[in-house]
Amino acid sequence: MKYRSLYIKVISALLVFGAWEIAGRIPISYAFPTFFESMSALARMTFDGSIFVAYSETLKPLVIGVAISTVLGIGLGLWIGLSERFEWLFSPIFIVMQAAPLAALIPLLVMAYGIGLTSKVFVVCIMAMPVIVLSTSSAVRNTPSSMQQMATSFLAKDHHILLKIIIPAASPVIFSGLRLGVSAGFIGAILSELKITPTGVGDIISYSRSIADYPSMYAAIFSIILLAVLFLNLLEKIENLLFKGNDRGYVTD
Amino acid sequence: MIVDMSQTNSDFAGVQQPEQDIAVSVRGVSKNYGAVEALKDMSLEFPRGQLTSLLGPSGCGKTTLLKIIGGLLKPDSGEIVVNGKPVVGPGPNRAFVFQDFALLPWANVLRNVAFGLELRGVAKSEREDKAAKYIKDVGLAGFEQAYPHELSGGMRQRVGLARALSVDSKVLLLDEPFSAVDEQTRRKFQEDLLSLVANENKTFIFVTHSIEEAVYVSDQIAILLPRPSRVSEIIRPSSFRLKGAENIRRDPEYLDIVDEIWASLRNYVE
Amino acid sequence: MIVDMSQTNSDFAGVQQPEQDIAVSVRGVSKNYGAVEALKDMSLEFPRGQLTSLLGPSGCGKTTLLKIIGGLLKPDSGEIVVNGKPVVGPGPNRAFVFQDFALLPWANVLRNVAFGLELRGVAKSEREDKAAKYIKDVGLAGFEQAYPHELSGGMRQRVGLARALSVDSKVLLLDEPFSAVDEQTRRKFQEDLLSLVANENKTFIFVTHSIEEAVYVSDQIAILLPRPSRVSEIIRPSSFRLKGAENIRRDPEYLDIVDEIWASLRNYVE
Amino acid sequence: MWIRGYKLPAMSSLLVWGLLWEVVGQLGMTFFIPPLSDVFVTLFEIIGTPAFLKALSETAQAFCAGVFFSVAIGIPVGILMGRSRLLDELLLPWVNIFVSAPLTALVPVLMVLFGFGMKSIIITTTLFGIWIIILNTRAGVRQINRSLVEMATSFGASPMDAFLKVYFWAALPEILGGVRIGVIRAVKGVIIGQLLISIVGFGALFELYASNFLMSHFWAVLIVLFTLAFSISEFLGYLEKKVAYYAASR
Amino acid sequence: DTLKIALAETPSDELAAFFVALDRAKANGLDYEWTAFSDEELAVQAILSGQMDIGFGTPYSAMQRSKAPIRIIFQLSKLKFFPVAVEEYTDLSQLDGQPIMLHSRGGGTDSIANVIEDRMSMSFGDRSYVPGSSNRVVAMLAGQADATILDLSNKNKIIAEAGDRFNVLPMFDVDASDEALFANLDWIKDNSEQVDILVEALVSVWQDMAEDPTVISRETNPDGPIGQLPAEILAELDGFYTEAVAGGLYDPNGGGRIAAKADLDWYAAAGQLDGNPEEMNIEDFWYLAPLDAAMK
Ligand SMILES: Nc1ncnc2c1ncn2[C@@H]1O[C@H](COP(=O)(O)OP(=O)(O)OP(=O)(O)O)[C@@H](O)[C@H]1O
Ligand SMILES: Nc1ncnc2c1ncn2[C@@H]1O[C@H](COP(=O)(O)OP(=O)(O)OP(=O)(O)O)[C@@H](O)[C@H]1O
Ligand SMILES: [Mg+2]
Ligand SMILES: [Mg+2]
Repeated sequence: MKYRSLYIKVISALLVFGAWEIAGRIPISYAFPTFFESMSALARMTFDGSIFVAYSETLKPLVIGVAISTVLGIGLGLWIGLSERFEWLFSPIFIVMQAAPLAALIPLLVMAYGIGLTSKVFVVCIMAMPVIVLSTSSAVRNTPSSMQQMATSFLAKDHHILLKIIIPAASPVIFSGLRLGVSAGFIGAILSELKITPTGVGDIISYSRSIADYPSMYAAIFSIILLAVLFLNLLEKIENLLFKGNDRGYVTD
Repeated sequence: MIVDMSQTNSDFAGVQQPEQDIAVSVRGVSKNYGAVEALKDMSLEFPRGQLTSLLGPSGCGKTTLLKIIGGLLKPDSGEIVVNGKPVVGPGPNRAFVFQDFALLPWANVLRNVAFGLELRGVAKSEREDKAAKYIKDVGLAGFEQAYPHELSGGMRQRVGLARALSVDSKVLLLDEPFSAVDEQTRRKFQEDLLSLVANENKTFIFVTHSIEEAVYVSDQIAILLPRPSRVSEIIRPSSFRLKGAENIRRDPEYLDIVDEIWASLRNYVE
Repeated sequence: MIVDMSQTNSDFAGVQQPEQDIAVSVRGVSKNYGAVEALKDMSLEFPRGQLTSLLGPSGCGKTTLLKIIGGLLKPDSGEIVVNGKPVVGPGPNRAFVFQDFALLPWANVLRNVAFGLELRGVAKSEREDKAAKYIKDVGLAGFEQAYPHELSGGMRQRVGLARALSVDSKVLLLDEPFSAVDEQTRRKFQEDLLSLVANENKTFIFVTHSIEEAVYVSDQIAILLPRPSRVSEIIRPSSFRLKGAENIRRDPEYLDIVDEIWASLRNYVE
Repeated sequence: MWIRGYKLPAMSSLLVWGLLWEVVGQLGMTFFIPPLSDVFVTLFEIIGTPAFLKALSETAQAFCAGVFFSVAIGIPVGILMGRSRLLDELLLPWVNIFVSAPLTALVPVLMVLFGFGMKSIIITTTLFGIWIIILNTRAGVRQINRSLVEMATSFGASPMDAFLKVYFWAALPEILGGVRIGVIRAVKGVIIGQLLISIVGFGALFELYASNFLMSHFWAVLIVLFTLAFSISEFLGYLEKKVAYYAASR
Repeated sequence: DTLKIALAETPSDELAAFFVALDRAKANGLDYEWTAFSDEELAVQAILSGQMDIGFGTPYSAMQRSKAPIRIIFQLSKLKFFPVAVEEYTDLSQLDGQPIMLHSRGGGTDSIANVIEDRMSMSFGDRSYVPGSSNRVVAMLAGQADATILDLSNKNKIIAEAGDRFNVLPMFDVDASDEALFANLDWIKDNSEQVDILVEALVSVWQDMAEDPTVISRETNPDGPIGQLPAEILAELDGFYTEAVAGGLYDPNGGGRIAAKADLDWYAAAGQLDGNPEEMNIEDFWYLAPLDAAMK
């Protein structure tokens, strides 16, 4: 059953898209286009190249922000997980960042960083970083102690224990935080384009919405989701590659 | 055959031979876990180039003692001296085989075995060559790429053993290293240990529950009392090796000494 | 003393006594893990009210066989019949002692021991009384409230043993149940097992690496070939128990049979 | 954090940050950040007003319901996904999709399906909280020591027993970590729901205060929210510490 | 049936007059409830999907593109926007070639900018978009931009906050609608009684307000959504309405045909409507019966 998982994916996709098409045809709302209308809008945007232009704009803050959040987030998360002092001082910041309604804070960001790339990168970071930091730090605390002891007995230095024991042991949870962080980063990038300055894909969404071109709006949203899902799958591949033995399969197998 | 017996721990200091070269000495070590007294004022010396077995009831504190010697636990009082220097933590002169194996679940056999070398900064190709050799020695050739969860209990134990042997330390702390392997393999490993003792002057501290094994491989056997643990006797069954593993099972001297240990162990159980 | 020997697996069907009551029978079972062939067309019968030991090299598939009998793994082919019914999954008629203990780290000793009963829906006070009794039997009185990570290796093993005994199943599957306990305790447990066999007509399937232990406690010993595992011989060393544990060590008959097993085990290793 | 043998309460570091805020506010660097003391004065002024109490109850209701659904759905789904290949293959793509869908964009669809009332806000809150709970639970379950599962099965555990007595507990450290983050995210979710769907509750207050530049009002409401997020997070952190004794020895 | 009103923003000073009208309508037997949405598009979608009855906004493109028969019934306010620039600019023509900050592509401010370019035969430089008037105020205050277009209340705020740094540039009058009430035609016909009561109340308030702007603050229900606003905001109600009435923000006649015609011209020029405004039929966008009835 080599292709089983592919079949399952295709079937469930067909079901959902079918439901979408039907819902669009009823229609459940005049603002809800059918699947085919949306896909033809997507095809149109792909062929006239406008979607690529938009993404070249959107991906800039996204990539920068996600890269910063990943590196800084995992680093800070490790530090918070390891040092009680650091946790005491800094975990409130991330809880605040995580809980703060970003939309309400955007004026502050605009004030401080203007309406350019910096603000957008900032939004992406604010969205992506806290989950990464908090997951990493909680995972670090659950590292099996017998393995730490083993490494110590084989003369592991602190950085060895960190890199070779704590990170691999914590990796499943770090990666689940990372997934959420990266997707939050996607959302942040779009949000910043909707709320700070409409450029790129956010512009397509808000413009087609304001001219009631709903198929284009849904097509743009669909393309973001598609991109994010592809990216998350890539992330999962990386996880499986880096920490192969951590994948012990499913209990039902 | 020499059998020294020092009935109590306080006598013990008197019988030690000063001319002997002591690799590890345990001096008045106590250790409590909360209300549980694991070790109480324990003193014991491990001569260099010899194999010392620790025999004692389950839960008496053998693992605790080994971990203290290994520098993984701090004693509540007392000290450990290795090669004349007090122990403050783990060191390259000691390698550990863990009772619960302590393998990295995310690493395959090759990486697990090479892990000790990896931590010492040995280059990848070199450490993998070395690891491959030890994997073969413990009979796991062909399983280099397997992950711990794909191995049987005994195979996991052998991975832990190979890891400790590969770092080539002078003192080896073995916590029930053969408990899950079959007799045949165990016999081979015993021979390997003995040849390491004889040819490379390594010092072994060895926990086992098999009296026969202890008698066969040990230069000295320390018999521990149950919790709180102290040394009750030291026995030196030093000449069986020469007779060969095949023959000793029916050797009356061997059987006598097993009975003797058996008798002194059972004394306090119940 | 009776020693039956059936040289090969194919002969085996012929030697079984039809009048004997068979509790568990393994019929042509094969199991592969990916490319690793663990069991290959294995057939074996376990008479009711007897203790059968499985002896074989580490990694040959003993645990795999036990898990298949326990209904925890599905064989690739063949079937298991318990009390005349084919096994499709775990059942209350079989209890398991796991090689790696499988204790719940978040539960204390009392709850761990009572866990089998808890899953069978026994009321709290009743199951805790029962668990307390078995905890005492395995020598852990006083540790009821301790958590697994506060126990020594041997103590953990005894918790797993107490849990399996407390559910009072007719068939017990014991995977190296005494590997981490001291000789004295092991001897006591062996006596306990034997009295369960004698008085309660329980059927034991017992994995061990100690030939001496197998010879002492077993009604029949199945010697397994290395991977892919089949039964190479069945040995029935049935009369040593009567002689008493104390005396058999020097008994020449005992020594002969140990040597015999040893010889046949070593045949194929290397 | 310990100072001279005294354990400082976890939130005490907020005092440090609060002090920093006060200083920045007093310096008058920007009208956006009024001194913390002003914010507190405003907070006490508005805290008893009917508008505030109404917003509080609307927000609390939506939040509690949203958290309840994220936990009650997220944990079982996460466990099932970590346990069964079929379910994982079926659900993971959709989890990934929902995780990555910009919620702001999903909201119109939600509104179409569920209307503008409480229901849509609760769903938005749930959508914020649930994914990390599912993902963390799944990660926790996949790390479970297989022997524990086999042990429970061998003693005849029913699927429900296995669920409640083994999977849940074995993955509990990860689950709690996930719930903690999920709940904090839900605080944000409920506000965003209130801002995007229909402007009610604290969302309405934020909108009103921000658009009228009533900065100390704005921060006062934000402080109420942060306090909420903190106390929940600290409570869950306390639970996490309770399971720490076995988390590292699984 | 309860009338469900979709507001495009949370109740604030600008909506005080509308709520006064609602109170009067209630006295005449209208049963209503309102929901505030974060922006006009959401309110439009709510009407399109039938979950709300009457919405706020100027949904011309939705009317043209979607299959739903949406009609405007009352003009609430005119497009009164104020170009604001840093003090070195005193006249619109000076902004030729200068960058400007607007709300969104295709939005109201964008169309104003288009029309300004048209009438003054000039062209702005780069247009950057910052949604939300208050965000644009912040960006101006922080020196992120030199020129923008603001609504009345945000213009007042920026001048109050830093009047010395910014100028309000004079601009021509516009009759087109900024906010209007709209609904689905089928629904309007089914509920003409309710619609009539509401429009009548609106007309009466709008006319009273034209005579005396303080009527709003006097008639505001202290327990209603406006009465509950912070005192800081309530204190400015009279000032706001006096200035708004003086500035012609509110048409006492509810817009009607004049406004409809102006809207078509304006939104076609602004790019929200496709086609020639001369050829468009007012009846496709407005439903005038209730207003006509109220004006009698
Ligand atoms: N982390 C711990 N916390 C509390 N008590 C502990 C801890 N580790 C060990 N103990 C207790 O210390 C005693 C000695 O344990 P230790 O593991 O040293 O025994 P051992 O001699 O190695 O036993 P075994 O032969 O069964 O492995 C036991 O009674 C055990 O309960
Ligand atoms: N989950 C698994 N995945 C892949 N291979 C496995 C798995 N479990 C066991 N094996 C392989 O099956 C073979 C038999 O394993 P098993 O655990 O049954 O051995 P055993 O006889 O119990 O050995 P031991 O005496 O060492 O416990 C081993 O070679 C092992 O590598
Ligand atoms: Mg031990
Ligand atoms: Mg096994």
